[in-house]
Amino acid sequence: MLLIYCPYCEEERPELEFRHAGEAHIARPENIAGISDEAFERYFFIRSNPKGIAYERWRHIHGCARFFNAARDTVSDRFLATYRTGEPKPRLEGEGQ
Amino acid sequence: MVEAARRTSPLEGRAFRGHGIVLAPAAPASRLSLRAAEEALPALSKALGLSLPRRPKTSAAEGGRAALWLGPDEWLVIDEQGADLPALAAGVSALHSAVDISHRNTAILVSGKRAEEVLAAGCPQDLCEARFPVGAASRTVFGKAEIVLWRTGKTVFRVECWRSFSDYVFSLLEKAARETM
Amino acid sequence: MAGAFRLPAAGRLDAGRTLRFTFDGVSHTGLAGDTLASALLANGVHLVGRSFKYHRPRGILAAGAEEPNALVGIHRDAARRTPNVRATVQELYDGLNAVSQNRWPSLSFDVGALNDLAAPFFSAGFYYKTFMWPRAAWERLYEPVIRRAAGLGVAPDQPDPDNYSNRFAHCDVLVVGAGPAGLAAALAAAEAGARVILADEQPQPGGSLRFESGAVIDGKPGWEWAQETVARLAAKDNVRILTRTTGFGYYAHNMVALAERLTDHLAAPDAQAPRERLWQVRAGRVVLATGAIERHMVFPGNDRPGIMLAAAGRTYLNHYGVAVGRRVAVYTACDSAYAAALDLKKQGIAVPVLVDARQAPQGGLVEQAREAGIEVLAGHAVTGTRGRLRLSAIEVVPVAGGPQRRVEADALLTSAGWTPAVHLFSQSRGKLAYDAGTGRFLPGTHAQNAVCVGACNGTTDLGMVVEEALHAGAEAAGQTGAQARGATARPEARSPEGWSAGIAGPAPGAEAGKGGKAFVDFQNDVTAKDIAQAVREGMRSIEHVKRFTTTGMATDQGKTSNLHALAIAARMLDKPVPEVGLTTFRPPYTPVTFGALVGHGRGALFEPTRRTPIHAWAEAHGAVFEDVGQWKRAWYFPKDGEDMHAAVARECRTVRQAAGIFDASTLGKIEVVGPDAARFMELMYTNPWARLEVGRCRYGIMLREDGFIYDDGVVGRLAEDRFHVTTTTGGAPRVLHHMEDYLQTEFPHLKVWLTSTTEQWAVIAVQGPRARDIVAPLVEGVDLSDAAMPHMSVRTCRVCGVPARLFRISFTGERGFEINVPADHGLAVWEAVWAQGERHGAVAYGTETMHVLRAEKGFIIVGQDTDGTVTPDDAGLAWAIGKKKTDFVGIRGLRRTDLVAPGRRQLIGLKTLDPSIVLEEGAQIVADPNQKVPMKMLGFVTSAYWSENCGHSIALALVEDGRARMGERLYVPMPDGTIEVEVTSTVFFDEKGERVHG
Amino acid sequence: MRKYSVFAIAREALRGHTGWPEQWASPEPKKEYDVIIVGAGGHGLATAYYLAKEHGITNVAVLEKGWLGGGNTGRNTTIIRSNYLYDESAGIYDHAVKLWEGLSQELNYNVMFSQRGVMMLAHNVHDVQVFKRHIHANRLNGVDNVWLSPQEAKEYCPPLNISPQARYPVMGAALQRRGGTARHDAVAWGYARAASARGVHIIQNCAVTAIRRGPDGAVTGVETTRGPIRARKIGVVAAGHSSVLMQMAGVSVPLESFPLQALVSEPVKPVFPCVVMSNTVHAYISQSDKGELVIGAGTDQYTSYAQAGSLHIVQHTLDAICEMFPIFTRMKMLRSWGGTVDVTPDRSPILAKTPVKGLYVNCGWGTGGFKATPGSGHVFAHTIARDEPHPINAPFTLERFRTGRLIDEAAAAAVAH
Repeated sequence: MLLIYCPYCEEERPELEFRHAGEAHIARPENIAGISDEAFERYFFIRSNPKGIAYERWRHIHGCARFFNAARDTVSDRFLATYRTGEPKPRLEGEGQ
Repeated sequence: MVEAARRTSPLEGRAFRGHGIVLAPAAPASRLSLRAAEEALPALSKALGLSLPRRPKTSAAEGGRAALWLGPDEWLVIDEQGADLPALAAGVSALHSAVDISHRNTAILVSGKRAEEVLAAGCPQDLCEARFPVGAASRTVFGKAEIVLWRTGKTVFRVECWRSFSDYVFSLLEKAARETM
Repeated sequence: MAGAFRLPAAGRLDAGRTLRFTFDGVSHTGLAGDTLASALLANGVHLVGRSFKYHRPRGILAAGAEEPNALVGIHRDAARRTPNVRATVQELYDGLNAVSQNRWPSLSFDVGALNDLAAPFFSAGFYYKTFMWPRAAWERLYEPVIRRAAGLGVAPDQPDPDNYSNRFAHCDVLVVGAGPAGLAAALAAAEAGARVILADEQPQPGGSLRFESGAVIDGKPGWEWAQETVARLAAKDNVRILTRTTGFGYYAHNMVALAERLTDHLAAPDAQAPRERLWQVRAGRVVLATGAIERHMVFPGNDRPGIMLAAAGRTYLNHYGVAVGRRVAVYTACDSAYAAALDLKKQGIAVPVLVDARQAPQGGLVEQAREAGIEVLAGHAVTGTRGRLRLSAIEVVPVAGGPQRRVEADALLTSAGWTPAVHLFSQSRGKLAYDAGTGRFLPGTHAQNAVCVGACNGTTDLGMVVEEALHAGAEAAGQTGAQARGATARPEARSPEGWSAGIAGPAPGAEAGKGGKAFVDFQNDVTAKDIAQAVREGMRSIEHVKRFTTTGMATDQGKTSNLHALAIAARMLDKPVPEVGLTTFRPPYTPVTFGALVGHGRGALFEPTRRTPIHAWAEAHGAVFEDVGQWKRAWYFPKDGEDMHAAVARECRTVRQAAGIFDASTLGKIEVVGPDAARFMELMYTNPWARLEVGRCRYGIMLREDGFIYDDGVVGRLAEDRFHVTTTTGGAPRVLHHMEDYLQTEFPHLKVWLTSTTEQWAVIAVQGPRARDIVAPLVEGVDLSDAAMPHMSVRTCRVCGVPARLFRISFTGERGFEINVPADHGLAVWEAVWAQGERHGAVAYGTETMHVLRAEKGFIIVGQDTDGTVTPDDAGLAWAIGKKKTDFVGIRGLRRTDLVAPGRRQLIGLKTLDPSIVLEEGAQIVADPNQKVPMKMLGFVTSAYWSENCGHSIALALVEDGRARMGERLYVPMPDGTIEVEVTSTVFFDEKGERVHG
Repeated sequence: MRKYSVFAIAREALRGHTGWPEQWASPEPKKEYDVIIVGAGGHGLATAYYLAKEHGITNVAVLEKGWLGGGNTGRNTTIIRSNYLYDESAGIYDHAVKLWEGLSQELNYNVMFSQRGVMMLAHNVHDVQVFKRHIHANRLNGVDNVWLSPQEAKEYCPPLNISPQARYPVMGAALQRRGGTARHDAVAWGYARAASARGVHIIQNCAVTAIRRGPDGAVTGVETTRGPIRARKIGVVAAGHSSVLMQMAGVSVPLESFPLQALVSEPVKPVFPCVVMSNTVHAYISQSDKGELVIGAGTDQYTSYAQAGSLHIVQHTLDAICEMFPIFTRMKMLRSWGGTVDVTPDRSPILAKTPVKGLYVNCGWGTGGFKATPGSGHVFAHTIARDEPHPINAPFTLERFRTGRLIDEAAAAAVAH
């Protein structure tokens, strides 16, 4: 069970209060009705699934109920940062390794 | 004209008293799910007669009324006297959402020197006084149910949950309470 | 005297507190504080089990959790039978009843031991190479025989009546292991003011001080210091001491799982008391003080009962006061076994010989042994043992070669050295480092906030152990910013013993003896030769060796054997040990009872059972319930003697003839509030919402972004800025989550909030021609006429004197109302409605009737008539898509190539040509019933019922190009014959839809 | 390849089993092969075997970053069945079952395929509808799957609790008698031995670090931790690591990798005769030849390559096991472990050519790849050898996510395994 820092509750809480919500920073296209099949596939299906630092969404569903973003190393499961929805990706040390 | 329908609480008749622990259903109360942005807080605080808390995991209480911070734009307002909370909020023109949830939730009072330990049977948060002091309030989980936990005294907690989960929550509390540590 | 081998002057148990127990039906006497193993040994019983493969007689090897051999069944009563209990861990209680396992007919005469004679055939992995001919014989003959021979104990055959428990716990410093290192660390951390949890698997903390007779800490004998320290810690309010508690799993983010055993040591446990408790501890810093595990010597015949680990023999002596034999030989490759020999000698037990594999052992203990008159044979090997069910003699030869000597002995203590117990460290994903000098894997790089101290860290000198632990405890507390409380103890410690040195793999000079099999893994009967064979067959990774030979995979998980196996493989491959690899350690450290992991989650607490406010009434009126998600819903209300079919037929008939009352409280409800509420609804549902008038309702369809139907429900507009949304019963939580997801991350600019009101309202549906008559007397302040309150409208009012939301809606096609009242009033309002209903001939109906009535009208149930691959158009609901809308969730997904291609399955109705036949839901539909298998299937039946109101069966189905097939004849091939059907409209009753308007 | 038989064992017994040859060779990698298979799990080894046997392509290297069979092949709960809903799925899984039925003889290696039956429990009306849909579709597809009443289910599996008082009472079950289990390691070893005997090079401790492409975009080989190796055809069969490898060739795939856990109990005498799965309470269980109860847990909610999961996932599974089989509460968990499973949006695999010439991918098996091993290897070998899919794997394309022609077993059935 992970321990996750909720950027809204401003403290670490047990994973049981959270729900993972997939890859982060995939914005729904503005003109979604007009995009190509390929663009829709990229938006809805293709995932980077990195072995290393993943940017992902969580929801503190049994806490403050907010969605937020996290950067986590998928090899160690260590969180490098969590930040509020709408904020840009944080600059992380060691990224790209 | 018919007579007003009677109330039946989901935990009617349930109670447990054990070594260092008492479990009891709380009396019916009125409750509001209040959602609002920062700008509306002064007006809403005024209307409700208490200062809506802005810090995570805190609450504000005034008389028999309390507001529990649940999220950055969400409060659970509880009035033990059964005041018409939606009516109070309706007078506020600042942008907000007030939804009556008096009957959605029910509450269990967990008290006694073992309260913290009994709650730890299902709640994964750190409930020691340093981390969860008197007045602290948080939505969290208890076993396989969601609850709102509010510490109203050194050894007193109020557990709010949706009514259909109350049987489970009470039963799990009772199971834990029956164990001597 | 509790047992002939109990020594009056030795041990710490109270000779006055005797307990009776039985083993295989034979009664014995032990003492309070005994384990089953120590009590058996006190009575001279060494033979306690049979091995897995060869059924060889086996004795007790260890004195703790690492025991591979001495597994027994403990039978408390018929329902409390626990297989595979380690006798070395099971505490004795009065009346304990233990039985041996894996033998027939008896432990001393086991037919399975014939396997031992056929052992040359049963080499490692032999089963992969045979049992293949004839093909059918594997399942019919070979596999059943193998299965019967395998397995150890017998699983219980009755449900377990015991309780289990769970606690979450948090601390600044968790100390795992309460030997000298753990106690010192806990003491330092506690005195520095940290919140400390100290866990130890033994009933009494002390660890190695149980046997280490020469240890002195703080000027006191080690054991005495340990007990004083425990008392000192227990008196502090910032310390929790958990004994009989094994730290078995180290998980991510410093969560450590502990299993506490609460009643297995009691003769008559309290019925309420949990048998075991799981602790899920989240620690700031973890101090691992898990000690080390002694390895046995690998030499021919090393498995005879009477041969055990040196420290085990010493524990039985010094702690339990039991002599493991009258003439006890010792075979070692390290110093610590000398201390065992000395302790035995001091108690007057003959030590005929001490065989040391090393050529020239030196040091204080070696000298002391010689001075004590023990014959030390350095540079010698034990090459064989004698005795059938118990050791009688050993054969000793010089490593360099020379004459064999036979030494009579009824017990042999062996020690090949100590393996640091790095299991939890490794589980924490820490990296192990191989210390070639001492041949040990030691904690290397930490991956979590933890520190290792004492023997598990490779520290072997007691003085250094305590010093290192004190430092680690204080530092751990310091990390958490704790404030010091009370005096700080700095005890000094010393012990004459060293735990360093040792060997891995077969003992020198003992490799090729003819004295029998040299076991590496006792329980799984893996010998040194098996490991060598695996390597010869190409198994180069230790993982392959393990899996091929099964070494290290028995219930002890190779605690005493893994390093031996690794060393043998490394030698064969001529590679350094770390290059062959070390198996990653996975939880649990020792086996954990399922019950402990389940905790409270059994029976009624397995999962919440959700009941509506009206449940009690339904129960009292004979309802049969069905599970829908976590809810119990009234399924149908049989009257005396009615079966389901009759009850449902009656309910269906009555609703359309008079009226029916239905508990719809479980429907999901979400209040959507805010100035942008309508804009939000436009995005979440396919339908248009902006122009829906206040007081009116609309049926809404929600899609996933991929264009498939996700949920549906009726939505009422209560005000310009307020919608009352309903969802399916099962869909309520995920719909709210889905809405919040879009609101918070894609449309955060919208001023709208969502609140679940599912449980705020009890919902009573009144449906049928008499619905208005039933409802009217209870409603205040609303004109219920069709003109004033037409179908698909909603009013806020009072019903039975309480605030209500009254919907004029229908899922039956009849005139219908749904009364929403605050849930605590639900039961009383239901009773009032029921009283009115009875006057008008109404019935209470359940979900089955609801399903039939809606199917008669062709209304879909999401999840039954749709399955996650159905678009609105497939379901015949294209009309519900706002044609002018430029955006809603799913708008693009809907337009993908395959979703608009011809040949999609569309929802249609089916009538069976024989009207009395009801199709089976899930039955497949074909155009040609005579084609060969595999058949081309056109679709399948999604819903099928007997329609009492139509007088024939009805069905809905998803069929390829279904809407173009109206009137077509299709076929439903069933195992017992083909059913002919005709494709029809989905509406079977009141096709013009007039009844709903009254 | 020296034949295994009872006579061979008897002969070896006389000389202390010192004469067994290596089961597979461990050669140094050559500079070039006709085909490189990345990943020496069951699927990869089977692919290499069938390339050699069915297509005569023996100049093949199987590259493995660790030890062969050490990924999901050696970490799964060994369930084999083919009672899938869609024609496409039934096609590939039943193709596999048919190969399983003769596999021990084919490979001359006892993979202990045991058709003990796989029983899937229905706990509510919805389950009943879904399972019956499967049963009828399977029957018309020629795949065995029958409906059992609760009593029949109990007869088939005596430890099952069919009390109507259970939290989720058993309303019936779907039974595939041809389903069962096999010995996972033996599958990897058997294929490795048979492939090696036909000249395939199995190269362990050899991680692929890059996929090289020529000026025309086609693959030209790989970089590895043991040097560069050339090949015109590369098949990626890397399960949880497929995303990482495909990225090396610049191909994005619709995959996410999740931790999946499993556990075994201590061994006991035979008590559990078949395989039982329940999706409603989420658990699956069988008993191994050794006597251990083999129990599959769910995936963690987050993506991870850590091959480790959370305790609460195991707890939920055991909750369900003890609810269905209350006699097992006193049993003990002996070992638990994690794997990394690659999951596609429709929970069906991708077995296909890719947009890159010479690059083929076999991935996305999620939690259920073991059962498909022989069938998957067989048709993937065909795809690589002929540069076109076998009719059985033709539907399992990468393009289906663009067109929407999904094979959505999860959506259609809420059945994952």
